[in-house]
Amino acid sequence: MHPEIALLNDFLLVGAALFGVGLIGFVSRRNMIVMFLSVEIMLQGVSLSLAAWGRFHNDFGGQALVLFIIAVAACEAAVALALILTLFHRRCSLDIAAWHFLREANQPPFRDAPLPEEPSERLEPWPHLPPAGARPEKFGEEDKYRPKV
Amino acid sequence: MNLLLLTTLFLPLAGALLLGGDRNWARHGALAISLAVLGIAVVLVARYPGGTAPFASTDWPWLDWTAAPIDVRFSVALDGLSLWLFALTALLMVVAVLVGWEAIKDQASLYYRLLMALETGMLGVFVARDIILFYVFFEFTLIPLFFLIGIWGGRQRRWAAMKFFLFTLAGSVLTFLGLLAVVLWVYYHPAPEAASGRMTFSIAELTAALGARPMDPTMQIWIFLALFAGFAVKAPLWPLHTWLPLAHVEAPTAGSVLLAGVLLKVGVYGFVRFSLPMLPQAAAMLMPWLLWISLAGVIYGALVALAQSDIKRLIAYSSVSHLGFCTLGIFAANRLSVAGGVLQMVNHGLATGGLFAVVGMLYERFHTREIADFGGLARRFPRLAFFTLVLTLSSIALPGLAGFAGEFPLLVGVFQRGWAGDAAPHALQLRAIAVLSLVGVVLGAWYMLWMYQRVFFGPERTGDKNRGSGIGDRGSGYEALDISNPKSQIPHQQISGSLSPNPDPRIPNPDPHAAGPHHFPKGEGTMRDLSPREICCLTPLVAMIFWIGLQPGFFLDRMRPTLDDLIAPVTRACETASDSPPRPQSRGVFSLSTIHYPLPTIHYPLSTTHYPLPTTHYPLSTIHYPLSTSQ
Amino acid sequence: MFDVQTLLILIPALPLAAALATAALGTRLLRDRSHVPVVTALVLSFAASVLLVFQLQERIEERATQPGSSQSAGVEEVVARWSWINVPDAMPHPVDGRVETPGWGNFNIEVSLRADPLTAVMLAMVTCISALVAIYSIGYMRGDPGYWRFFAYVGLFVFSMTMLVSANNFLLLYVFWELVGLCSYLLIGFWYERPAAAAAGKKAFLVNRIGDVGFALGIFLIWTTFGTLDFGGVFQSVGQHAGDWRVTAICLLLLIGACGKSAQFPLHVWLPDAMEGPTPVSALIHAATMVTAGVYMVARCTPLFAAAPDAQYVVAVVGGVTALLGAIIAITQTDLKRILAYSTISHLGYMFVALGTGTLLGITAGMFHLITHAFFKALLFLGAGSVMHAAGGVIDIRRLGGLRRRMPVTYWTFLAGCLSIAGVVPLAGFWSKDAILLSLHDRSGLFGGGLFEILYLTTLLGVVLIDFYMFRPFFLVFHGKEKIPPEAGNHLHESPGSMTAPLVVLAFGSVVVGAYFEWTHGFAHFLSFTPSFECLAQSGHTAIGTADKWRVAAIGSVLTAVGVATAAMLYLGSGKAVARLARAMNVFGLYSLSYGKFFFDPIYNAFVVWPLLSVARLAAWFDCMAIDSLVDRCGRIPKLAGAALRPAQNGLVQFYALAMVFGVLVLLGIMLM
Amino acid sequence: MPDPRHILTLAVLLGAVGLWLMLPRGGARGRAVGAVLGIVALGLWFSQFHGLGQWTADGMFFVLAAIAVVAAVGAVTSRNPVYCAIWFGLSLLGTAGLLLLVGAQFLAVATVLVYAGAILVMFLFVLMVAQPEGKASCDRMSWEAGVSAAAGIAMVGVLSVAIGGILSPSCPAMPPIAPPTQEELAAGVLDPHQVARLGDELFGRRLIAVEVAGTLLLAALVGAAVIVNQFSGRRHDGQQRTV
Repeated sequence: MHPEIALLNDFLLVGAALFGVGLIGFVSRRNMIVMFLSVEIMLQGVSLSLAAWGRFHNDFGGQALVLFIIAVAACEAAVALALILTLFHRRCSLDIAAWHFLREANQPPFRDAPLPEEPSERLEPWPHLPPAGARPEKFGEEDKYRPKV
Repeated sequence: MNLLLLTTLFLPLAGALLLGGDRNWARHGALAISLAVLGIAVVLVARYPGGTAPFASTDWPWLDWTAAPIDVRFSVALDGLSLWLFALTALLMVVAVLVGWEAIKDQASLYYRLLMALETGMLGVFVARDIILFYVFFEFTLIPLFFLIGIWGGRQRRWAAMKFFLFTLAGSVLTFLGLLAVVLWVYYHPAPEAASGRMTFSIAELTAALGARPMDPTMQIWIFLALFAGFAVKAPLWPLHTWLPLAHVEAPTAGSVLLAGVLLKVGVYGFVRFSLPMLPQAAAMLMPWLLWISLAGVIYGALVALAQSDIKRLIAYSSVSHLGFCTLGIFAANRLSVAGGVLQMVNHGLATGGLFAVVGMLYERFHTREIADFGGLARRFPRLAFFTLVLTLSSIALPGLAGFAGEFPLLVGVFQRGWAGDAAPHALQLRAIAVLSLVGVVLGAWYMLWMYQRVFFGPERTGDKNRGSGIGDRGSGYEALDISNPKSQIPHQQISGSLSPNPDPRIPNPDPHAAGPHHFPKGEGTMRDLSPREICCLTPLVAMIFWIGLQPGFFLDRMRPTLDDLIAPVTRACETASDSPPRPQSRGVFSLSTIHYPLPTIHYPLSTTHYPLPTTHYPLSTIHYPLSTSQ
Repeated sequence: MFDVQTLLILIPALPLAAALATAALGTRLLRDRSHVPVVTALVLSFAASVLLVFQLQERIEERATQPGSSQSAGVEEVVARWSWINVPDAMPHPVDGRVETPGWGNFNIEVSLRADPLTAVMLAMVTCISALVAIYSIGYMRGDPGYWRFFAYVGLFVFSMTMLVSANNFLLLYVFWELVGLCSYLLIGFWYERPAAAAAGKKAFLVNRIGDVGFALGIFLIWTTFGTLDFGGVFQSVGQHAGDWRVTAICLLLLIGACGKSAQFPLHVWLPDAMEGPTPVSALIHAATMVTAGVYMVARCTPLFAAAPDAQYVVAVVGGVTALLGAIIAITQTDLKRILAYSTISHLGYMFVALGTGTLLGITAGMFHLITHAFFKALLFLGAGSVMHAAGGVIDIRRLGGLRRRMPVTYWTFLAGCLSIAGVVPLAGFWSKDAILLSLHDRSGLFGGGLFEILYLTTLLGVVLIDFYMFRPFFLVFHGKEKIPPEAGNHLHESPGSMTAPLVVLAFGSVVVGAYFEWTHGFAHFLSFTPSFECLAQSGHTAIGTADKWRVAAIGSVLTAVGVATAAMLYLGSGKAVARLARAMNVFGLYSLSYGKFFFDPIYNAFVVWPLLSVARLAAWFDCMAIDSLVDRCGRIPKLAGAALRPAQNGLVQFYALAMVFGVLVLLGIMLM
Repeated sequence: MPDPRHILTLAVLLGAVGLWLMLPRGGARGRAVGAVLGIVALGLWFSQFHGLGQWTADGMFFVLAAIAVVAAVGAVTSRNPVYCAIWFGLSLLGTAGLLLLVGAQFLAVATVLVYAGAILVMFLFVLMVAQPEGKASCDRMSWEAGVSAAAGIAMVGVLSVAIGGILSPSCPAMPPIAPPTQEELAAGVLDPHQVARLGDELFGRRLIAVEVAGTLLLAALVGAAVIVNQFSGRRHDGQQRTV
């Protein structure tokens, strides 16, 4: 087995793995941002394969294409995240299933499986930043930072 | 001469494009154009030399790109078969324009432009000598009529227009396939001597080629069935006729006059022009079936007409019956019956066109079409009664009028086909058909006279809706047959379906007092007898009816040469069929064995035609994996 | 100037011209004088037809004086006007070796007329009766709003009847056959406001049309058998088709047509209803002219019937049955015009029986009876009309009585008619009835005489019944105590002159005509020269002995006397005897059967009209529910297909992604196979 | 030595189950077991790799590959979106390392710089902005975990079979392309001045593509600005709207 071909083989496999994992993430996760993140992972897988092929064919084309992938990923990230923000503001939730009403009239609505009750800690209010230019009130006892993000 | 023919085609088209402005200008323009076309038609008829050569023909290359072998030509001409239908169309056009003179008020200019477009389509269909041109005009007639019915129609106009359009279109698509199959077959099996490289679409050449080298019977049967689908829908043969009553009842008066007068003839014309000469063996083999269907149309149409309570629907079903007679004559395919069939088409156009005009006039006065609402009109409307009497008598084939001049030779021809000497392969069925066809004549007389009696005779109806008028004989206590059409009574929402017929609630009902109890006001202005306009609307029809009734020879002599050419192949096919030993008549009259079933030996007709396209094969399997070397 | 051809054209042309003139000018110009053109036309055409008879008579004498020409050569003249339809060799030549008539297969119909003794006799009768009826209806129809329309229709009718009688080919015969039916439809339904009249008109037309269907089928079969529709061509080539089943079929079909028109047994139901029309119409059309068209047609086609003996039997039987049926029903009817209608049906039955004998004697007897019947039946109808006219439209014999003194002319003329129809010796009825009885008696002697023996006896029974049912109304209406219906008002008086004059003329005719023809032997001799009767002349048979003649005449007169006596005894006396007789007859239901007119109308209604209407309603339902809904369901197929694919859009983004992944996997799988 | 295909399929199946267990399934336990299975699958899967010859290169490669894949799995399966982002960052580093291994130096740096630095940070910003009150239900559940896991891993399996099949010498369809020799590589992609060569390449033959990429970025910038401003007028109403 020629080392170059072995190298190509291994890199392609890793690329494929990344692509598969990204795919799983996109299809299964419900949070829009995480879904988008998994798309980015898939892109990484592809760029890895491209680099490997570029080397195999001894051609800079592969690398150039990876650069373009990065450019496209950047644009996409910008626009997609803006969209996700609007969707979030429209529904106040990042859950993709919130948009299931865009379905055919006679289809049954999407029902989530009942979640086991998370031990709900006390909700602390977020620190409230007064508008710029105004003297902050005296910090009260309850304005502590949230312990956990 | 050919210039005159072209003007008849393009003058109405110009009218359709230019007629605008207010109602008055539009209708007078339309009348002028239709009168001009009628004048030219009369000149053409007078100058027609007889014989089989096409008269006043024009032949321009139309769609013939140098590369493709297609040779579609704009070729129009008159011949024996289309001469009288052409003249009938011109005449009925004038009647149609006059009939809607007062009735059409909203969007009148659009109405008359659609009428003009319809006229071009109708005239074109009969004079087209090229398959594509025929099909273009065949479809072109649908569109204006769709709008005419859809906009100015009655209560269920949208559904009626939709159904009419889709029904006819579905049929005509199959017809187009059949015609194309014929063209392709002739292109790929050129007769030995006429091997012109171009794919000819002209009807004459195709008929000649098929005459020289006929198709094999199984293919003929398939193509015949394809053509049959379209033409059977247009000329309402029995099972495919359900669009007709609805379209007629809902169409405005002019629409139903033209629909009944001309458009029903296009189907039968198609049979005579395409099916019989080009596919003689198929016509000979399928003859008993075709005759049974036509006969079913005759008797079924008459029976259903007997049970109608709406005049227009009754006349619509009578058209089904009369067209059944025409096709009966055409499919019996001998000299007398075809001549009778074609003449009967013209007579039906005159008689039923006139009857629809009369119903329109009644509707203008009383805003109702229910027979039970009328009674004793003869006293106050003597002229209307006279005209209707002549039209009714012509449609029930009273001798001395046109109906008889067409029907009698037709029935003699059908009888002769069954009982004449040559033992046709399925003689028993043909003989039964010949005898049963006369039942249609009796039933025809029954429902027409019964309608005439209930509308024009009897005590003058005071508008009350009593439905107890006696049946047949004096007060036999038999409750009147007031089965009004169950469909129109069922609230439309129940009939769910893609063609759901619920009338558009937004559009107010055009004639508000149609539904309410009809008041038959005494002596009021509109209750006058026929106005001069209406008289000169009906007089040409009645005059033609008397002329054809007294002098049919004049019409038949001009038709005969062309008709002889058209049906010669079929008569030959019948003789050869009867020479071959008649198949053993297995059990029952309707033995299917008489037509050897084409299915098992079917080799798909198109497979024998290898397409002119370059053969690119795209088998997926041998694609090289994309990782192949890419420069 | 008056040669046969111009006369032949003149006779139908005059009434047509008059009818058209009346129709055109009736409403405005002529109004109450619109009878003038028609009456003058009819009188002129009557004169023309009398001239025609004399012309033919001269031609016969010329023929007789020329030695050598066979006596049987008939006299005929054919005038061809214009070709209606000409389709050369429309039919392939016969395959199974049947002989071909000359000019086989060209469907060449010309409007051509023929003049021969049979036509001349019919023309004379038709025009004479119609002229008298026209004159009569001037008085009868005075003041009717449709006055001009009545005379226009009568003119049209006489035109069609004269053309029918002189048509030279079967198709033309059929054309005017239906036109005559149309005129009867229009005239029966003349007072169209009355629903009964309109319904009767329609019923008459439809029953006639059913008969015409048989007639049309007969013509088609003639066409396919003989290859031509021209009388001459057909009758010449009948000889070669003697034994052929087709000729018998043709004859039976023609008989159906004749039954339809002449109201014979199966299709007679329309004639009594036709009495709804005005009485002159009943007199002209439903007594004398139109109903005899069937008899004329059978007489015209004698060569065909001669070639099919069993068809002749059927004709005779149908005639006999109808005669008996008509007579039995007429006995118990209460409406004078209905009695006369059933009497007409009965007498037509006698004519058919006479024609059925198939001998020259029988046929000439039939035609002779046709002529005499035309006279006295028209007379009786017009008499009834004048009674009706005077009594304000009442025609029910139970409400009239003792009008003898008030209406003397009508009384005496009606008496003359009754005597003539009963067949009292010197009057016309006797001679023609006697001729029929003689022909039947003679025919029963020949081959297959058994049937005719029975028919001879039934005819004798018929004779008795005729006298009874004619004198019953006569005595009730004119004799006994005076009963004036309220509708007549107080002034029941004799009809005006224009109505009584034709009565007198007809009375004179029905008295003299019979005797004149009988003694001069003119009628039978004149008729025998009709070309179509030649085939009968050859089958010459021994002349009838004078002894038989006297015996038959004696039997006839005795029975007549018996009939008249019973009628007088019963009806001149009190009504008790009549009631007892009626009860006696009703024991085995004969009375109700006869009074209910053998229940033909309800039977036809139940077995023909109602089933057809219900089939029609079923067809209408089937058309809407089955075929129409089938089409709508086809319209719904795209909708159903669409519904099948909708579930794919369930709103979950990840479902769509998964679908894409699955697609890619499938593609990869295929590529790697 | 069992047939490589069986190992591969076993690895794929174990990977699928592992991932299924690790995906957030509404509080279902088994994350640890999933992790273990994942590691075993990864090991089996790595056994299919053909080594690069020297053990140092192999070692480097396997470490980096492991980092990339495990981090990717971590990014996909972790509950808290912020942790996902951080795992993703780690995966990017792993990928950058692998790119370096292949010899694409500029790419490695570009990935770290642009991808990890810019895009990942933007993700974090968005996460911070679009943070629903309290524990969002969407993070604790996943949609059809089983099916998606199976589909994804099936995709990996099919791809690896394809790669294995094609690159193995036995594959007939593969045209015998001579892999580049070291000299060619040194003259080509692995040229010491490869970054300059890459620059020539980019602004030489692929100039148009670069310009287009530039405008694309501008368009994305403008687009994002417009989309975001669309709703800036409405104040964030703050109630918690349920699904």
